[in-house]
Amino acid sequence: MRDRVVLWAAAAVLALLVLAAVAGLWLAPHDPGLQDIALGPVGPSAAHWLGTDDLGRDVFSRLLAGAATALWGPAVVAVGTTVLGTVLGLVAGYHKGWTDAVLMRVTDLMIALPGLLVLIVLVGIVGGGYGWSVAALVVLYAPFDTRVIRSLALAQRELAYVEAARTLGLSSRTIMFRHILPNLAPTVLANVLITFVVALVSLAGLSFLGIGLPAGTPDWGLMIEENRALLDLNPWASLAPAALIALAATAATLLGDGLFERFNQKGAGRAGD
Amino acid sequence: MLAIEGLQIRYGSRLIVDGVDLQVRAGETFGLVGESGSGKSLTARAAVGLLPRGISATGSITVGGTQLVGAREKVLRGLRGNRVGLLMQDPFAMLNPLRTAGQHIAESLPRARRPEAAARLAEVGIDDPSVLQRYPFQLSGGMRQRIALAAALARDPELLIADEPTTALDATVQDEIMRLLARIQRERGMSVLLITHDLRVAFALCDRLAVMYAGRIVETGPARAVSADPGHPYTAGLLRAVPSIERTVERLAGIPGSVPSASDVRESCAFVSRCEQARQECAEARPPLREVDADRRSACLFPVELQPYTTRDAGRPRSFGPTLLRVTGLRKDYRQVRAVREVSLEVAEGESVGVVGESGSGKTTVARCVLGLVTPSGGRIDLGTGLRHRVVQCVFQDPYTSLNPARSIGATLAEAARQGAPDGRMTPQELLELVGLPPAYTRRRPAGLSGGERQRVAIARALAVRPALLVCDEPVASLDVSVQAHILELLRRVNRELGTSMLFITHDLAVVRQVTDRLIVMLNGQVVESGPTDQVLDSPEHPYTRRLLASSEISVER
Amino acid sequence: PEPVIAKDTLVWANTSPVRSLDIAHGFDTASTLAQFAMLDTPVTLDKTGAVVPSLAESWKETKPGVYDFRLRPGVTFSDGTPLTSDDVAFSLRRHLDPKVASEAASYFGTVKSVEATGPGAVRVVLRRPNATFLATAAIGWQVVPRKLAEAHPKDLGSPDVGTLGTGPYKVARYSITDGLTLVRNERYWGRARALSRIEIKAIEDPEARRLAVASGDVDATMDIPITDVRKWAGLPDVTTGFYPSNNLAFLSLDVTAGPLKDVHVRRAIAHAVNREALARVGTAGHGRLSPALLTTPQLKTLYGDRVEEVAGKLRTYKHDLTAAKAELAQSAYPDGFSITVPYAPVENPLIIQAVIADLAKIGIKLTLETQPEDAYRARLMSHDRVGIHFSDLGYSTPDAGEVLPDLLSRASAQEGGWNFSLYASAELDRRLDEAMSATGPAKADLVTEVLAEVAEQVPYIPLYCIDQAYALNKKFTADINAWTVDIYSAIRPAGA
Amino acid sequence: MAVLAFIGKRLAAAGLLLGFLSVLTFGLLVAAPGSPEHVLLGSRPSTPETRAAIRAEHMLDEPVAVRYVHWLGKALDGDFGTSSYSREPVSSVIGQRLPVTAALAAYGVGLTLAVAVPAGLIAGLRRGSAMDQGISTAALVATAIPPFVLGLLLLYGFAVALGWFPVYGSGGIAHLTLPAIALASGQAAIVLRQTRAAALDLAGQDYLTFARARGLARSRIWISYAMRNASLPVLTVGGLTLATYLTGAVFVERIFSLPGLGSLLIQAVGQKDIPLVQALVLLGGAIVVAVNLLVDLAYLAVDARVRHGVIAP
Ligand SMILES: Nc1ncnc2c1ncn2[C@@H]1O[C@H](COP(=O)(O)OP(=O)(O)OP(=O)(O)O)[C@@H](O)[C@H]1O
Ligand SMILES: Nc1ncnc2c1ncn2[C@@H]1O[C@H](COP(=O)(O)OP(=O)(O)OP(=O)(O)O)[C@@H](O)[C@H]1O
Ligand SMILES: [Mg+2]
Ligand SMILES: [Mg+2]
Repeated sequence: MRDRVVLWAAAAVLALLVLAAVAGLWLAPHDPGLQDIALGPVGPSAAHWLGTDDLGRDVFSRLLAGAATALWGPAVVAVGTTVLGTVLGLVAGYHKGWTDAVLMRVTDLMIALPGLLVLIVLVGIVGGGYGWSVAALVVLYAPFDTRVIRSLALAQRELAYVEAARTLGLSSRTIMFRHILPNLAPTVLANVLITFVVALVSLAGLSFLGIGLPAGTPDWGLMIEENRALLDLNPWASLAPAALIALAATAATLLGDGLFERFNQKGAGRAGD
Repeated sequence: MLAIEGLQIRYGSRLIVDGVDLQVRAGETFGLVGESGSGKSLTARAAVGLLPRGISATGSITVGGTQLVGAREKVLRGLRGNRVGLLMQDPFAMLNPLRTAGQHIAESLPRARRPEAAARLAEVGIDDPSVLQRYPFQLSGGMRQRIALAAALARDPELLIADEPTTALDATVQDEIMRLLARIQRERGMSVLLITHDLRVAFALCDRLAVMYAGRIVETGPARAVSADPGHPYTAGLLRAVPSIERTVERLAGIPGSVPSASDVRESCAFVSRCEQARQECAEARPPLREVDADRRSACLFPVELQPYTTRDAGRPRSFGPTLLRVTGLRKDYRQVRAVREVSLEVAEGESVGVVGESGSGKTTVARCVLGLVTPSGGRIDLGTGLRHRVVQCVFQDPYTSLNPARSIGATLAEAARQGAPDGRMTPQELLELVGLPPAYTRRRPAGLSGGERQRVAIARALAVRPALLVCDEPVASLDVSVQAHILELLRRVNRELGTSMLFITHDLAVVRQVTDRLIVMLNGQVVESGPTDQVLDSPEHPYTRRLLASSEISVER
Repeated sequence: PEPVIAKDTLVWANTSPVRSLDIAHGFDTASTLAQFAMLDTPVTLDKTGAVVPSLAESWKETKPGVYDFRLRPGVTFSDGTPLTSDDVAFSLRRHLDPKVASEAASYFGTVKSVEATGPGAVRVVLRRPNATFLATAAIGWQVVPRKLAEAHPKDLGSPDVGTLGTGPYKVARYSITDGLTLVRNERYWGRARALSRIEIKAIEDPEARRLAVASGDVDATMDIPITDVRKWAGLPDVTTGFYPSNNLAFLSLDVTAGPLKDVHVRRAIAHAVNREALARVGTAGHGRLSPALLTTPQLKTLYGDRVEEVAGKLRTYKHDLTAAKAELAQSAYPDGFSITVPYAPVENPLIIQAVIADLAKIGIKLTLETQPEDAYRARLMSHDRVGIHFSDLGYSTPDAGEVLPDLLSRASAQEGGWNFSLYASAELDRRLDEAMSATGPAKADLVTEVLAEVAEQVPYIPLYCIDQAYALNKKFTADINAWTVDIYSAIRPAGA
Repeated sequence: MAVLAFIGKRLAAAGLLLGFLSVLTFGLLVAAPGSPEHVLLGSRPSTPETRAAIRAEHMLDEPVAVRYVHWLGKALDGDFGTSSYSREPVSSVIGQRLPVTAALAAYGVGLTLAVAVPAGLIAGLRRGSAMDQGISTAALVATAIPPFVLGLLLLYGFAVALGWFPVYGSGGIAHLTLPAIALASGQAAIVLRQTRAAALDLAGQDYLTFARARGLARSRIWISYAMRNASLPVLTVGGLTLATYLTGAVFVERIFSLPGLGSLLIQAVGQKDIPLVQALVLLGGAIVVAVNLLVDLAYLAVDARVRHGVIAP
């Protein structure tokens, strides 16, 4: 019962954030880019609910506008990673043998490679851009998903229903994607949300390190960093985005855990034990 | 020794066990039998105070006078191992994979008596002390069960609760363990609560027994008396469903319907919906467990109208078509393991061939080779013409994993039908009807089906491509007698009426007698004996076959 | 247990570590700060920015572009070896050696030869007269023993080799990671300094640096982000001081490509940019608008108190959107245009954001292409589509000759130069040369002409000069200004 | 013997992996725009001669393959070259910072193991209890707070406001405590979740019930059963965690001004300090490989099934 409430609450929080991401620009009371240098950084007031930053921009409006970058990047990373990791994991786990060995060595290599280095260098090569950071994260995170899915696929592969499907003469692709994959749904779903959380936190970190979005973009991670100096005049300017990151991450984790549990129960093999 | 009164076990608001009363006297072996899911295991776990999290018990359970229900963990810990021991169903899961046999026994012994471990091992019939250094994975199922038994008995409990201690083992080993249990019980004068769903075992081993159904006891009494003259229609039904090893019966009769949940039948006879002699009163109030005889009680309001067995022998010789499957000199090695050394066999059109043999003798491997799931290391397999999957299909042992839990029954069957030849394709509804399930089941998922129902779906799936040959790998091993009877009857019908040939793998000779025409006995990856089923079973030639037959007749001297 | 820290020990924090004790391989703020405490130069700057003797007792420009230095006698290095004129000459000459790959080489581009002409005498011959030479020598001509420098052309000044100087301090311990510790050089030829020991640390994060100073773990720093000044000023037990420093914040407009080729566009931009607002954001009240393309101290050195007067004569661009639009209307882009420029957060990121907002008002859409710092630097230094760029450059000498050729010559429009506007011509080069070799009022007039041309053509929009801030624990006092070369020597325990 | 063969095989694979890694890194660095001369010259104007000299010094005009082979030849001799930024031998640059990172990582791993494993076990074995919910919530929050935010909070809370810990600097355990917490919290949360999952799995195992049914002492059940059996999945995750501490510590190092390898790597990449980056990447790769090998050896030690090749690690 309480689990249900938590689940719904988490879903509601995420839904609100998604709404902000989609309609943030319409909802924002001010233009998030509008500067009022004469006003400068001030604390919360009726005109500016969460105050303003150094350039006199409305923090609340920027938070709303930032929801888009804060959520779409991680969402793309989460979905991309999961798709890539799941496909590779399924292929490696189902086919075993050489395919598996090669894929696993590649994932080893990816895991040993310092991710930050790849990011920095990649952003350097392609001349920057948030999209590329996002793409790089997909490639960097996928090996972890690949491993998880592979081990699950290895286990599923031994189950009788897979053998039954094979005796029915179904193609490997059908068995992998139509039979095994649906049974990994709870894990895949949980992976999506966990990766979302990790990506959310690390993309914010990238902004903090100055890789990623250009200055002035209303982005939560960037806002934390840019407005850190304002902790005395308007702490909300950096605390609010930090809190939102934590909130979004918490909600996504809770949702992931909750859905995982529910799916797992529903799909539980044995009715009894 | 153990007294249970008014025991109720709940999972949240769901009632699982409702009003169990039983007494195990000092030095006796008491049997608790009943269909799967009737609450036997939970009752056993309640008796050592180890119910799974979230499950709670009310009522009274006393062991040697100490109340267990609501007792503090400290009291329970003092009791467990010392006064009451528990032996569980699955020897493969009961031992810690990271600890050696010796460690298991030693850690159970009081500190001062650790060196005794070897002696304890000898007591359970293992004389080789080097076994102490082995890890569970290095031991066979029977050995593991013995180690577990030694560990459970380490502190000399007065009562041993054995929860289906042999279901996971094959016939010969099962027999050995049962004998061992009986011997130790006799030597130590220990009480034993033996939980089983195998009526033959219960009758052979127990002094008294209780039959459980839907969370309650429906009958109790001395084993002999109950077997000879069941006092409850449910017991009678179970007895009738037990396949005979001696002869082939005309019809295998399971009890129709399935077990209701305990919460649904609180105010009526639990068996009323499946009982052939049910009357108005049965559904109106809960019949009390009434005394019917000295030391015998039954929860049926009426005397049992015993129906006689069908005695007519149905094992008449049949005629078959040309050879459909020919396996010659089959060999399969898994690295060093020689799973199949040399197997040749033939199955004719319309014929049903049984394969028996001890665990690990390579039966499954042969089947998998025939199905094309593994590539043989040598020999040849000739299997008619056309796509292999349209010629041969399979029914697996475990109904719980053989259906894809993520797909509905309808989708599973439709997909299978699409794999068959395009002409004369059957719809999922027709397939369900073929195996005796309501068409509405197409929308369900496997989780919503009982084990027997799942096995029917698995059979329907295999039949969907209309194969000439059906390979059945222990299709009833994990099912209750009653459900087993239903499935065997279904398979027999498939064989006789649809003319589908069958390769039937099992270790249960009684089952083999009912459904096969010819029998092949395997040992260590080789065929040691083969011939018409009746002939092999009635006059076995190979010593192994004889041993197999002997251990199927459970006869423990008491 | 905390070690008892002597009253005359100073703990100093920089943003980045001291990279090298040799200016040839460590020409950055943190490194030079440490170098000046250990290494003497033949000449140095006084409080007014005038060049005064140091290791050289005197010097004379015997012919235009030929300097004869007379060295102070009896000076020894901190290990006791006497200083020779050969050491002094070599210390400058090595910057000209491509094998050394000195980072200070561009300071001495006009030096033709350096010779020890006798004991205590050194002659420098320039290719052409250069009034800036002495000022740059005060910074870059750090004297080290020839033997040591020759033995280590590449790694002099690294932690393994260290350095040897005649200055007031010497190295006690040096590691890039753990920092640098200096102790008083007992053999120093001048007046002994007040601090006996200086510990120099690197604390990259500004907030961590502030907290370290607040907690007393660190006594002083000069790396205070201007946006944080307010918070620093509030620290108890810490003096936060400011002085006009030798730097210049400006926008450069690439006059060779795209819409910016059009002088009307550039003027429109000059009108559109709200310099007062930028100065407010950029200096937080500690600095001033810059009237021309020179640093405040350089203007002062050049014009004395005529700065206002000269500035008044230059063409000015008031913040006026109507004027801006009018200018734009005269160009080929009356409705504005879009431009993408490279960006990395190396300068105050707020400025460019404010500029973007200002330009948007007249229809110019400026987009930043964020890049990692090294990629950004590479693009900047190769003048690859730099477009509109904000820079804030620090200079070392009081001479206008340090800035103008840097920003306006053809040479610095080449790769590696700082002429981001690419506004350059042979004619301008000639005028710059003329101005740089002139002295006195003539020089001032020639520079004014160049500044007027810049104001007219707008390759650059000078913005502001920010004050240098420093924070010093009240246990210490300091007397520093823009021309204090050796900061550590200017700090003393309070009350001493 | 089999163990030795196993180790040998793994080491050979590790060598191959490191080789790949070095080629990859070298390629990436060379491909990236920008070049050391710009970095070294920083905000100074330069002459073409200076730039040419710097390019020659770092062999920048040679073909990439030549440079790589040159580097490789020396590296195989144990000479990783000189940092192009600080002109110190790479080994000594790393040597100075390694202790900080090692101490931080050790402290972090220690904290993780000391806190996350017992907490995860308790949460898992007492699923659904108030204790479980408390622990799970804490883990949730710990994953959701970006490490740099947590670092700042800790810094303000415990170092500035309460003054319990020093604000900056490296040295004793006191200096490392807050950074270790900031570093470990996210990872600890992951390990905790993993442990909890392992414990949940464990709680349903027959052998645990059987052990309790035999009346074994509580301590034995916790140590020989719960801890030991949950340790393997936890080890795997723990190993990966440890490996990420090398570069993952960059935020924490920055906020607490610790001179560790993470910030060194970032700087080195920014400075295009190829020899230093190469050495750091290889060190990172070697640590990952070593940790994985250790984890696998731990599997061998703990689980006899792995030792006998019955199940794969
Ligand atoms: N941990 C549990 N959580 C919830 N329900 C449970 C749990 N264990 C058992 N049950 C339910 O309790 C009922 C009785 O289970 P129990 O294991 O006692 O049956 P059983 O008679 O031992 O059956 P079997 O012969 O299959 O072992 C079943 O319906 C089962 O679904
Ligand atoms: N995939 C495999 N890898 C390695 N060994 C295997 C594999 N499958 C089976 N074996 C081994 O081959 C032998 C024969 O196994 P198989 O499963 O065919 O026996 P079975 O007669 O079906 O036994 P059971 O009655 O227990 O099902 C066994 O010793 C088993 O351990
Ligand atoms: Mg049971
Ligand atoms: Mg088998």
